[in-house]
Amino acid sequence: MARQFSFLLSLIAFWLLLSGMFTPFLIAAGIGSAIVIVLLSRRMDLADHEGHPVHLAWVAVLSYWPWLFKEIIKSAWDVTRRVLHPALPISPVLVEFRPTQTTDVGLVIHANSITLTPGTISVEVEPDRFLVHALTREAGAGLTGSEMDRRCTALEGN
Amino acid sequence: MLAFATLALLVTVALALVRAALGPTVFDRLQAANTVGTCAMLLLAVLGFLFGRPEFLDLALVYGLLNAIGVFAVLKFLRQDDLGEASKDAANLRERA
Amino acid sequence: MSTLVESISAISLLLGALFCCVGGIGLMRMPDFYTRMHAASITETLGVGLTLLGLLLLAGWTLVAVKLLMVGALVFFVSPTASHALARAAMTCRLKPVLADVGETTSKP
Amino acid sequence: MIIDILLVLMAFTVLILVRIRHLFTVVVLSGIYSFLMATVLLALDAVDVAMTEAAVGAGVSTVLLLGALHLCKSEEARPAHKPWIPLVVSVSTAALLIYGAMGLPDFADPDAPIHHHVVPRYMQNETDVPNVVTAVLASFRGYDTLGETTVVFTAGAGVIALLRRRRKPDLGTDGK
Repeated sequence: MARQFSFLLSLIAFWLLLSGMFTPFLIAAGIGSAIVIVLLSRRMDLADHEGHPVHLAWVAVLSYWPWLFKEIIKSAWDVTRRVLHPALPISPVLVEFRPTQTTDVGLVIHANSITLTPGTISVEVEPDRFLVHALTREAGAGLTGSEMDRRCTALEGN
Repeated sequence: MLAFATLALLVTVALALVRAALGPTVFDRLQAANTVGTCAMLLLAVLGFLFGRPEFLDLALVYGLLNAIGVFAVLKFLRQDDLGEASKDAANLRERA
Repeated sequence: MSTLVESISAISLLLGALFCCVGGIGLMRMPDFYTRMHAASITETLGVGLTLLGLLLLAGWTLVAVKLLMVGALVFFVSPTASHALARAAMTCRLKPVLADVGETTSKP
Repeated sequence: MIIDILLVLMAFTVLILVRIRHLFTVVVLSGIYSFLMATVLLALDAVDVAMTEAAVGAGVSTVLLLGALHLCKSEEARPAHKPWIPLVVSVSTAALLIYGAMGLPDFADPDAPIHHHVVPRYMQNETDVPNVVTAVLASFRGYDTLGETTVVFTAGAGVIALLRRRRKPDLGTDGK
């Protein structure tokens, strides 16, 4: 119930931010839409712990994201150099490894981080097996037991 | 600078369109369509600033959402149904599952 | 102050546009579907990120900036999911990736 | 300038669409066409129309066409006859439209007749709706839009009903 209430509040905030108009009619319309959406998502059983993960949001924003941004910039620069290099020095590999996360949210964060980093794409994601396509052999070799893996596991341990 | 960004985005859209025209497999074309969607979204945001009307950003949000929904709809179709050369394999997979 | 912010935003827009182009060029140059996805992900991360950062600096502290952040967050969350779904669908349909390993292992002793 | 480039890209997309016979690809590429069309509409300052084009063209019609594709072959058949009659019809229609468009006033011409009759009243904006185009669509022409929406909704419901009826026997044979 608290979860649904926070969902409702964030929807209303979303409406107000998007519209930027604060006449009574529009605010009432926004609140009405938000209530309808909360009721619908309740019927569709969407507002579970995954759809609205309040419990790890702040940790993620404060410690994980800056690190992830740094990684994305580093590897994007690497891939850019390879794309623009006349000889196209790539060595694509498929890497299979075992992630250390236990919860679904942790696995999803790890898989999405892998995909978000240019040069690696998670192809198959199962609880005990990740299949990752990497653009270079070095990028593929750095995946097993990586810092990203460790950080994702640390993220889910609450 | 905004004009330059617009031009670069249009070039990217053109490149992705060429890939969509050439693309040997369906997935190449899908990837090209996805890239066009992303670029169109950025193009909207940049155009909004270029014309001095940043309200266009609402539309950029809609584009982003629709792009994702389009890709997911197409992929759901791919997983369930006929797709040219790969159809037999998909059918085999379904039988085994 | 404002000229500093403006020049940073100009540089950021320039770099973002260039990275978008790099993604497009990679989409043309790469040999197979999976490697092309890596090129496209440059457009979706650095291209989008830097362009939105440039616009964000132009917008200043307004509602527009919040909307730009929302667009950024949307791309940040949705694009890896779409890429993963695409790669997985390609793998399910048995689209074989071009791998470097085959040639290398034969050359190694 | 931007509009010109976008129109060239759209023409290129249409050429690709005509050349390709794999229908699934055609559906995907027509989504690209809709995105480009919406960007053109936006460059012409028609924000609401652009939003509708993006939502209907790239979103809903992709889903509906995929549903239709579920029921038929994935390759477009070669036409049985040479397409001379349709070609003549479409070329003459296009010529007629271009001839008609040449008689229109220039884009954003302040002296055009359309800007003298209803536009001043619309611009006064006596409704509560902030966006002018939305005010025209949803308030001044509210009943018109309601009728259109009803037609579209009925058509959508009909299409979904048609697509659903064929799918059930399929599921049955899968289960056997």
